[in-house]
Amino acid sequence: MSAITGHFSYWVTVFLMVAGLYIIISRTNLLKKLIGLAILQTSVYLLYIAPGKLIGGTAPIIADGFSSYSNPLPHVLILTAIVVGVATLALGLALVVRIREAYGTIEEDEILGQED
Amino acid sequence: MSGEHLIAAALLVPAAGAVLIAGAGRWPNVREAVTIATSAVLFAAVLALLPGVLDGARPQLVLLEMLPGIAIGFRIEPLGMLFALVASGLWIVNSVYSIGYMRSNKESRQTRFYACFALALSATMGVAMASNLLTLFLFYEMLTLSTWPLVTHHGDDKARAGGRVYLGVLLGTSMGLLLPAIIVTWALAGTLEFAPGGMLRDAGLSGAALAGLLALYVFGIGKAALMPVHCWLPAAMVAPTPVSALLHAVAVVKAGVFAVVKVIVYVFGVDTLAGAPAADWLPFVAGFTILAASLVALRADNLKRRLAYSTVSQLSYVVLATALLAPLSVAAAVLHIATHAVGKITLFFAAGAIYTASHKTEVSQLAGIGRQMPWTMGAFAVGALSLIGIPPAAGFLSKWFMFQGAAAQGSWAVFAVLALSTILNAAYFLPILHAAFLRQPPAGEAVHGEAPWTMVAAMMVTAGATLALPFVASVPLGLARSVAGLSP
Amino acid sequence: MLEHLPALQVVLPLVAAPLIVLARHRGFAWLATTAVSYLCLVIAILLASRVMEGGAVSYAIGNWPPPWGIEYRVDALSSFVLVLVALTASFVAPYAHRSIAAEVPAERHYILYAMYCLCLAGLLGITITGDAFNVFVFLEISSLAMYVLIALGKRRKALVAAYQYMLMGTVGATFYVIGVGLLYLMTGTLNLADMAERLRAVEDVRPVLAALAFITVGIGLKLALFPLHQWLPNAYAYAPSMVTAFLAATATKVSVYVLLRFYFGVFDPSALFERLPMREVFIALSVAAMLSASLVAFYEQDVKRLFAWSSVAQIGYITLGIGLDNQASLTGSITHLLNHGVTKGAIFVLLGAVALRSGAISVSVASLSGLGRRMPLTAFGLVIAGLSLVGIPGTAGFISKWYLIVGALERGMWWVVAVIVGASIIAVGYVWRVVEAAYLHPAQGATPVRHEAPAGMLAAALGMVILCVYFGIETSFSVGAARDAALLLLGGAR
Amino acid sequence: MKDDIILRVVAKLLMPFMLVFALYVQFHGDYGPGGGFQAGVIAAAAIIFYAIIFGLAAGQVLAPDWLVETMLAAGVLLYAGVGLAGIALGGNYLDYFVLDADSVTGQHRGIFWVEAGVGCTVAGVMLKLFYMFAGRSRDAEDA
Repeated sequence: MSAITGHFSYWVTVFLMVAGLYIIISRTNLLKKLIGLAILQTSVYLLYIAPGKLIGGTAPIIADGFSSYSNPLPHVLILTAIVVGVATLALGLALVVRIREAYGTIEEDEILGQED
Repeated sequence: MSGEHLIAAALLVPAAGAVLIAGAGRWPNVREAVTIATSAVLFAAVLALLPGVLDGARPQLVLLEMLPGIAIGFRIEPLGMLFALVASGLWIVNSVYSIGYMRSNKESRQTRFYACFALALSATMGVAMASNLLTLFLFYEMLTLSTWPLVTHHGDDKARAGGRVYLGVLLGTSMGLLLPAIIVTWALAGTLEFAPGGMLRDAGLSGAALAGLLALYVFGIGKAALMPVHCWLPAAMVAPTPVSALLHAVAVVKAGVFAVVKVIVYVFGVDTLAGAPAADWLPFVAGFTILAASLVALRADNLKRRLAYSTVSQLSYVVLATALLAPLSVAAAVLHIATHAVGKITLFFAAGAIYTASHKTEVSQLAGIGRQMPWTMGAFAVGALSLIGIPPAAGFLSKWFMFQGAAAQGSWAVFAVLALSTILNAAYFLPILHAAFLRQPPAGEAVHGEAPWTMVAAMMVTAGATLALPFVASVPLGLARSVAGLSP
Repeated sequence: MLEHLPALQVVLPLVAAPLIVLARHRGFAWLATTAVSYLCLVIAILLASRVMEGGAVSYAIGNWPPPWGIEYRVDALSSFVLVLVALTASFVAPYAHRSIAAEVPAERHYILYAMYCLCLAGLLGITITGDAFNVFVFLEISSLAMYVLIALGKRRKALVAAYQYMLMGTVGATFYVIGVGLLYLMTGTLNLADMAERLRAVEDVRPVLAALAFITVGIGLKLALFPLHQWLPNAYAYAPSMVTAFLAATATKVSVYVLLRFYFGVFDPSALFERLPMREVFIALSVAAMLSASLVAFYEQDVKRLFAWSSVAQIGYITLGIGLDNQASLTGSITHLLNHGVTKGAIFVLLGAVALRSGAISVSVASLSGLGRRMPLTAFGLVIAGLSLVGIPGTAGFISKWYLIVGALERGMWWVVAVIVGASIIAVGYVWRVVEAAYLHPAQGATPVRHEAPAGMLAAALGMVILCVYFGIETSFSVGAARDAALLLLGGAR
Repeated sequence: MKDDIILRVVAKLLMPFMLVFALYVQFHGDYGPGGGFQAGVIAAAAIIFYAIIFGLAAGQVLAPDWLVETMLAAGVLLYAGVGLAGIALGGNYLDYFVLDADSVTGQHRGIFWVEAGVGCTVAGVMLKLFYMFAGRSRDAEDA
């Protein structure tokens, strides 16, 4: 397998990771930064889930006729990570709403430009 | 009471005094009575330790371990005994003087003043009695910090600036140079306990390494006011005069030279330093400080500033004599701690009395003042003569031994520095006496008379002590000789 | 019951949070928080004494033995950090009552206390767990709670500070979890001890190196390692006083703990520091932090920001000890976790009292004038804690600095010694600006009236100040435990 | 959207089924796909759906704010309580084996209650989030 197709999921992971980080760093809009954050976190989900899957493997329930199972642990971990991600996003959005109420804008440079 | 209890008392009595003083702030008379009682009790405690120490006992007290292997410990040896005796004894006199000074000048924040003073004395006792470098360092820094409120007492811009220099130089040198030096010593010797013969005796350091470490110590102990780390002392003169008198002529500066002597004798060991050419540079620095400070004093018109630079130069006598590394000169250095103390405190008392009575601060204003304040200027004359080294005043005694030590070592350069500086001493003190007693006061001078009686009395006591010291020299001399390893 | 202490350590504050939400009552919220904080301290001390007597304590959650289940593991290092967190909490909680009443609208109090309990649970959880992913979960629990706590600050800038902290913190946590993911892919385990063993057998080191990089940057963000510290000053400055005190004393310290765990417990420290340039990197970053942040602090006008910058510098001291990587320096680092935690906690608690009495929205250096007259005990406490920050002998800060200097000398790095003392001297500068303002500048306006902080607050504040001195003189616990922990880390054992 | 008759009727019809489906997912969780997370979200979605159609006020009559917060806290408490029950019955924290004499039944019992707690909390959180954002009027925002 070539370096590209054989590591396909990793390439996607890396792309999402870098794209997310880039958005966080380059955008001044607080909402867009949150979107970047969400994309960054999504890359983690993929990083964990993809290697856990065995091609041809089934859910890890012992039954006759099945010998290869996918690893369930990454799913459990990522379920937790997703919950954490949702909580972070919700909190971030709540903060953005309140920032907008307090400052009248969600552009970072405009906010930092305002005096106290 | 055993030695242990007495040591604890010497440390705790002034600290407890400080608390009581702070509590009694509302009643000035009670507060000042507490100050004097505290100082008397402290002196009694220190005095009670003296006979044992003279007989060769070395009482000690070990508190908890501050770092694994390094305890906060106290041990009284002759050098510390002498220092503690001088500081606590003069505190009584100074307290009496302070009452007159602070009340007649209507100083504010007197409670803070007395409380910090007591705290500073507690720290001084800690320095004097410390049995290891870490304890010494602990109380050394405590002394710096507890005297800062005294230096900045007036709270104006000048006081703030002086306070910044004071703290900056003293903390900067101690943390920047002294602390690394202590840690290096700990790493090399594996102990910080002061040991006769020196804790670095067996460390096997090269001459250059020893010289470097010695430099860290000598300049790290900023309180010894060796040039170029002397500038805090003139800056500290913004303090009220009793502070300059007791702390910046006796306790703080003497803690500095005391620490230097301790380091040379007990950390390096006189023989270690003499064996390797490690301390050869020190006499030059000390000699330079003596002469340069004297020259500055010569040009200073402000009386307290002149006295401060005189102190800088006198402190370097102690360092110079110790750096000669001859037993006789070390004894002279120790003795000088005592003799300079009584002389210089008298001079500061007089300067404060002049300020209180006439509000004069400059030397050029002093023409004819001896006619209005004969007692004050008489005391001033005694102190000045002592510092110049004219018998029978006390300064003569230590200077004599210093000359002897220099001659015995064949250090003619040191001999010459001592001689030259004596002339300079005379040159900056005698014109004051001349102006005070022999010149006419300017026309239309207000009549102000003497300062309050408590101040005059205090001055008389210290002047008397200056004159009497040579006649009761057996105690300080005995202590000094046993520090230097000579038979008492 | 005693064998369940490791679980109870985390569960107690975790249960307290929903109870507080259910009760929705200010007084109950405060009482529950305080009670839980004290209980946590008792548990932490019991655990520490058990570790000192009988070595590490292991607890299998759900009775699933490690490495399959989640293991709670208390050893010399984690018990030390547990004590630090619980100790801070038990000083901050009783103090919070008045401070919060003045700074946060009453209807939000129960949220604040619930979040505080969650944060406490998270921090204790990070410290106690032996599972890499569990660390992430607790990290996020504590961080999310912390963002909310910061956003409750009085000024609108608190919202922006919380947002920035959230952004950086989440990136940090995500990086951490990426690093853990890579390690999991290489070893197939999440148990830290098991991971360390299996890593020894890993042939392909490139993913491990990537994991190291991700974890270092991720945790570096959380602990405000020098160029990653941008969130810290604002977060400290605009959070409610009680939150600042708690945050400053614990959050970054716990992150340092995670870093120590990974560097010395999971990766191979000898490879890390000998074959990779980690020593140079850490020393360079720490030195930069110590000098630059101290200088910024020196010129800062807002007192809370001043001490926040000082925290960045002090974290530099801690990471310096990691970079020097010998027993003395690690002892210094670990001791400094506690010593700096107590010191900074004391300072921010006292500043909270000052803010309460001045009623102003922020405390500038100039507004401290006359503090020595208005609030003598508070001002005196600030002086003592400031001295501890500088590292004057007789205070806690001195002890850790001593070990750091010894560590630098053992490496023969004289210039590092110079930097340590140089940064301390700058610290004298910024501490003294505060002291001068408090004592030497005449009060503005009318003659100052003595108006000390409420007794409860003052007691908590002075308690922490006393600890600053206590840990400077009696060091058998702080240095003793830190030395055990350093030995443990360097011995390669867990 | 209150005025759209189709939406109103469909919403009223769908609501019970959504809630029942949530319960199904909840209780079927230990045998098939499902569990507290999904069930909580579905249940919350039903209420949110209702609130979108009939207005926030109507939704909050159905699930008032205090109830939402209580659910949120009670779920966590339930979870933690199961863990503590493990200790009380002589096992470790979150030890399901000891919840019944038969360890397999014990596992079932533990999972059941834990999932109930999770579902409760997730539904609470979802509703809380919805109320938090939906409760802000545009005027306040622009002020």
